[in-house]
Amino acid sequence: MNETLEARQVEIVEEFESFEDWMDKYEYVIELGKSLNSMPESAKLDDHLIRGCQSRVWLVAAKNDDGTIRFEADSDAIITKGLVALMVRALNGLTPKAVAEADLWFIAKIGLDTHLSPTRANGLQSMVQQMRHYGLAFQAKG
Amino acid sequence: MNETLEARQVEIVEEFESFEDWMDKYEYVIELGKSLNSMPESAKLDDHLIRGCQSRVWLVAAKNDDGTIRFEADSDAIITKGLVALMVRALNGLTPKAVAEADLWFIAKIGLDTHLSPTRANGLQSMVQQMRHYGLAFQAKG
Amino acid sequence: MKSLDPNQIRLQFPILNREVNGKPLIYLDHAASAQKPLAVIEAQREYLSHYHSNVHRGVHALSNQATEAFESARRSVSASINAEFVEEVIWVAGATDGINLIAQSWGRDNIKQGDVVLITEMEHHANIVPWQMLVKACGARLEAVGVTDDGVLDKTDFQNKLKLQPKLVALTHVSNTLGTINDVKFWADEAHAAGSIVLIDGSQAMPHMDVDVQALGCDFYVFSGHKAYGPTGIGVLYGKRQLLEEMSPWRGGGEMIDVVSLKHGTTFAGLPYKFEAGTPHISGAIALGVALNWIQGIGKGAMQDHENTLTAQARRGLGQIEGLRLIGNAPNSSSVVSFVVDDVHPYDIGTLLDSQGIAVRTGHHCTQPLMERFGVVGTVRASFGAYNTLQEVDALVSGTQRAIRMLKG
Amino acid sequence: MKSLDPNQIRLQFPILNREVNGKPLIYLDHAASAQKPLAVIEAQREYLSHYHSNVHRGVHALSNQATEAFESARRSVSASINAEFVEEVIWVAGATDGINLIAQSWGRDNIKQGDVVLITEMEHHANIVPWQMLVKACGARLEAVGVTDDGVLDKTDFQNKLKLQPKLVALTHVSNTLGTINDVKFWADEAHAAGSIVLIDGSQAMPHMDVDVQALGCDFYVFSGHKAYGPTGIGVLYGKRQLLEEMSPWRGGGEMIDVVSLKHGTTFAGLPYKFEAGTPHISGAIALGVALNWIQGIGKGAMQDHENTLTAQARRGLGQIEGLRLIGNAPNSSSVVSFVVDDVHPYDIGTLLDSQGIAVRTGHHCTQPLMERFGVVGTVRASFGAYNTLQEVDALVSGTQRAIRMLKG
Ligand SMILES: Cc1ncc(COP(=O)(O)O)c(C=O)c1O
Ligand SMILES: Cc1ncc(COP(=O)(O)O)c(C=O)c1O
Repeated sequence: MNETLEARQVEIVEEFESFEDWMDKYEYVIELGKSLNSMPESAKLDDHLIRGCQSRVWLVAAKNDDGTIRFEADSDAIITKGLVALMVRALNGLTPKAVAEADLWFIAKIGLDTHLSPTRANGLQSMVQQMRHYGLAFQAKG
Repeated sequence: MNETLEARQVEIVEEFESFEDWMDKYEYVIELGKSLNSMPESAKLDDHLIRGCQSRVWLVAAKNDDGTIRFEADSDAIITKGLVALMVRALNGLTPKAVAEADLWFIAKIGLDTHLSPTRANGLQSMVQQMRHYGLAFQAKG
Repeated sequence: MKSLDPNQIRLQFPILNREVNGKPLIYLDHAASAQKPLAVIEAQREYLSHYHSNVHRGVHALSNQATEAFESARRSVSASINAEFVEEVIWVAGATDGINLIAQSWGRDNIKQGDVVLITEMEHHANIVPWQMLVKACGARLEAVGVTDDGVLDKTDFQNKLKLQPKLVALTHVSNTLGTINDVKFWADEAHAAGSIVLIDGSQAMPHMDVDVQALGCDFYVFSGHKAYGPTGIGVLYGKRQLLEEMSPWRGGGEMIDVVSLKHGTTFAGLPYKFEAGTPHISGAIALGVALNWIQGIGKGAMQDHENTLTAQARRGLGQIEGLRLIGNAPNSSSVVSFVVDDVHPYDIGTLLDSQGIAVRTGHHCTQPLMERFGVVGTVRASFGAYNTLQEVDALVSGTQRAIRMLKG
Repeated sequence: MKSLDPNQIRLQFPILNREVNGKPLIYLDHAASAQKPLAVIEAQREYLSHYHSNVHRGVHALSNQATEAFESARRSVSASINAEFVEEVIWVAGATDGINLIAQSWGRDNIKQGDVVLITEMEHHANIVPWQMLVKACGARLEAVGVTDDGVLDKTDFQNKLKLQPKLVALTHVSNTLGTINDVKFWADEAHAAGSIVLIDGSQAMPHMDVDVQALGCDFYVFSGHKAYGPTGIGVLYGKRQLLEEMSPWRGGGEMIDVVSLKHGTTFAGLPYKFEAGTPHISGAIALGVALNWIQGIGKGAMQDHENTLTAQARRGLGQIEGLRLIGNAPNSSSVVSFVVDDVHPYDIGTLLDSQGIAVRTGHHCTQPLMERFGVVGTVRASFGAYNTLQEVDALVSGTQRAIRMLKG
C-alpha cells in the first residue's frame, strides 16, 4: 500500500463528502475536467487513444528522472475528463510499482464507480487498466 | 344441417354421457377401435395415409350407388382408431354435400376435442379435413 | 377514437414507480426497449407457474395447453399485422435474428455475383451488417440511398438506385435515430416495379402505428417483441407464403423436420415450422401475443396521437435551446427526438440527465453511417411511449437546459 | 453431501400444485423441458417489473443495472461449467441455435470438400440436421457412430471412424432418448488425438450432472436454459477462446460490431459480443443465471443421487411388466427411461397415462435415426427431475400397467 496514494484518495473523498446530491458532484467533476490541461490535438494520436463506445480517452505516460511515472490524459467528454483528472491526480508521480498495484478505492467511495464499470461506454475502465499496464511496463524496463 | 348426422351425433353423445371419468371414456373408445374392421395391409397405401407425427391414419372414400359416401379408415394407434371409428360412424352414408358441410360438434361435446387439435400429433385433424375434401370432390364430380 | 390517459396507463407499468439516483424515474428510452405492462409480465409468470411444457407433439395435457397458447399467440401476431395466412408468421429471436434469417436463407439462395442489394443510410446496423456479410460472401454489391439534411430519404437518389435493379430493397419503416417515418408503401411499389423483393424493418413502427403487411405490399416484415411492450428474446419475421415456401431452411434441428434419416437424408416440415428449429421461446411468444393484444386494446391510433403530442412538445421545447440542433426534421415522424449541442458531448448530457432521473440514450444508436452522414459522433435521443407524459417532456427540456448550463458555464 | 428432499423442493414449483384431467399432475417430462422454481420465475418478473432496459452502452442507471445483472449471469454460467474465461460463454437462443452457430460459422470456415464430420446414431436432430446441411453445402461427408443393442456407443465403430480423421466430432453428453451417459472425456481425448475438434451437446447433462468443460477437454459445449430449470429462449454456447476468436461472426447487427461504415466496411467486436448480434434475451439470461445458482444451491451430486434412485426404481418396476421392453440399458445412464410394449402404440399409452394425470412424452423424441436403429416407431419416455418422488414413479408403473391392461385386454 502506497502512502502517497492513500493520502490522495482520502483527500479526494473528503472533497466529495460535502456534496449533497449528484448534480453537485457532477458540477465539481466538470470543474475538474475543465481545469485539466487539454492535450494538444497533435498528441491525440490513435496510439494513445482508448476507445469507449461513446467518449474517447487519450493517455500518455512518461518516466520522470526519479523513476516515477507522469501521466497526461484527455477526453472528448467533460465528465469523463473530470474523472480522468482524478485518476491522474491519484497516480501521477508514483513509482511504477505503486501504479501497477494501485487499488483505486476512492472511485467507489465517492459513488462514481458506475462510470468505471466494464460495460460502461466511456473507456474509463480501459484507461485504468492501461495506467496499470504502464506501471508494469516501466517496472520491467527497470 | 343434416338430420341423420345430427341424430347420430346426439346418439354418440348419449353413449358417452354415462361415463364418469376419463379412463371409462377411453375404455369405450378403445372398444370402438377394436371393433372397427382393420383395413387389409395391402390397402394401407401411402396415397391413403394421413401422417401425424405419432400415430398414422389411413382413409379411403368411395361412392355408393345412391351417391352417398362410404368411408373406410384405420389407424396404428387404437385410441386414434376408436376416434376414427366415431367419425366414420357419423359421416358414413351421407351425401357428399352433407359430408363437405359437416359440423362435427360431438367431439367437443364428449370432451375428446383435444385429440383433434391441429397441434396434436395423431393426424385426426387432417383426417376430418380430408373427409370434407372427399365430400367436396364427390360433389364436384356430380 | 378514444384518447389516451397516460396516467391510467402508467398504473399498469410497475417499473414507473421506481426512483433512480434518488429521483422518480422518467423513462425516455422507449426506442431502445419498451417497458412492460403488467399484463405481459403476468402472462409470462402465469405460463411458467401453471402450464409450462415443451410444445408440439406432446400427448399430455400441459403440452397441449402450452401449444394452444403458443399457436394462439401466432394468430394474434398474424391478426395484428394483417397477414394473409397465419403460417406467414415465423417466430425469431428478434428483428436482428429475422433479418439474418432472410439474408442467409433467401439471400444465399437468390443473391448472385454482381447483384445489387439496396439499403439506406438511415438503417440500423441490424439492417446493414447482414447485407454487408451477404454481399461479401456472394460477390454482390451493397448500395445505400442517401438521406437529406432533414433526415428524409433522398427521393431522386432512391429512384436512381432502383435503376440498378436491386434484387432486394431493405428499408426501415421508421428510423430509430431520426424518427423519420418512411413511405414504405410507396417505396415497396417502386421497388417491385424495379423487380426487387422488399424487406421492411418494422422494429420502430410496430410499437407505434398500424401495420398492415398486405396493404404495404412488402415481401418481408420484421420486428422485435421487446420494443412492442413484449418480452426479450422474441420477435417476428413475416414473409409472403410463396417466398417462404421457396426458401431453404436456415437453422436445422428438431421441430423443423419431417423425416430425418442418416441414410436417405432429411425432409423438412411445412411453414411456419421449417424456420423454427429447436424448442421455441414459448413464454416469450405467448407474452408477445398478450402485448400486441394489449396495444390493440388501447388502440394504435390513440397511442400515436398521444405520442405525437409529446414529440411535438419536445421538439418545440428543445428547439428553443441555444446551440441545440435537432437531428432529423422529417415532416412525417415518430416519437423519437435526437439532438446535439454545440461543443458539448452527448455522453455528458446523458449523464447529467440520468442524475436527474431522466433516462435517455446517447451515442450512435447502432446507426454509425447516419452519424457519419450528419457529421456527429453521436446524439442524445429521447423517445416516447404510451406511458410518457407532457410533464416528463417538460422535465426533459428543463433538465437538458440545466445540463447545458453546467457543461458550458 | 446433503441428500435431497423432493417434497421440500416441490414447494418451490408452483406448477406441481395443479391438476390435469382431474388428477394431481405427475410431471415426468423433464427431458423435454424442466419445470421452473419460483426463484427463476420471480427473477424474470422482478427484472421486467423493476429494472428492464436495453443493455450495454446506456448512460442511464437502469441500463447499467440491467447490464450488470446480464453480465453477472454470464459469470454464473462461466463458473458453473468452469470455463477458463468468461468471454468463452456466448448467449444463444438454445442448444439448437448454438449448434447451428458452430456449423455455420466454424463449419463454413473449416469444413472443405471431402472432409468428414462425425456424429453418432444417438444424436438429437439438433446435432444431426445442421451437419447434414453443412456437409451438403461444403461437399463434405457425414458419418455416424453406431449404437449397441444396449444403447451404448459402439467403441470399435467409433475408433474406426476416428481413423477417417474427421474435422469435427459432435457428440451428445447424455442421450435424451436412452439416458445413456457417454464418456465424453474419453472420446474428446481420442478425437483430439485424431486431430478433430470436439463439440459436446450438453442439453441433457447440464441439468443433472457436474459439467467442467476444462476437465472434459471439449472445444465446444452447448446447452439450453429451459432444460436446466431456466426460462425458454435462452441457451449457452461455450467455446475455447482461441477457436471463437478465429471464427467468423454468424449473425450481423448491433452489439457485435466495432465500427460500421458503408464506405470502409465493418469491423467486429471482441468476444463474447462478436457472436451476440442484436438485443439479447436479457431476462432469459438473468433468469438462467439464477437457475444455475439454484441448482448449485441444491447440489448436482444430491440431484443425481436422487434421480438415480428414481430411475432405478422406474427401470425395476417397468422392467417387470410383461411385453414391455426398455430401450436403452446402458450401465451408466441418466434419469431417462424409454420403453415400448409389444403390439401397443406408444401414443395410446401416453394418452392413458395423461388421463391419469401423468405427463410422459411419446414418439421419436427428435431422434429418428435411433428409432430406426431400434426398429420402433417411437417410445414412451419418462424422465425425472429433482422434484419427482418415488410415489410418482410408482404411479407411473401402475399407470402403465393399467394402460396396457386396457389396451390389450
Ligand atoms: C440431447 C439434446 N440435444 C439438443 C436438444 C435441443 O434443444 P433445444 O430444443 O432446446 O434447442 C435437446 C432437446 O430437445 C436434446 O435433448
Ligand atoms: C430500426 C431498428 N432495426 C432493428 C433493430 C434491432 O432490433 P433487436 O436489437 O431487437 O434485434 C432496432 C433496435 O435496436 C431498431 O431500432
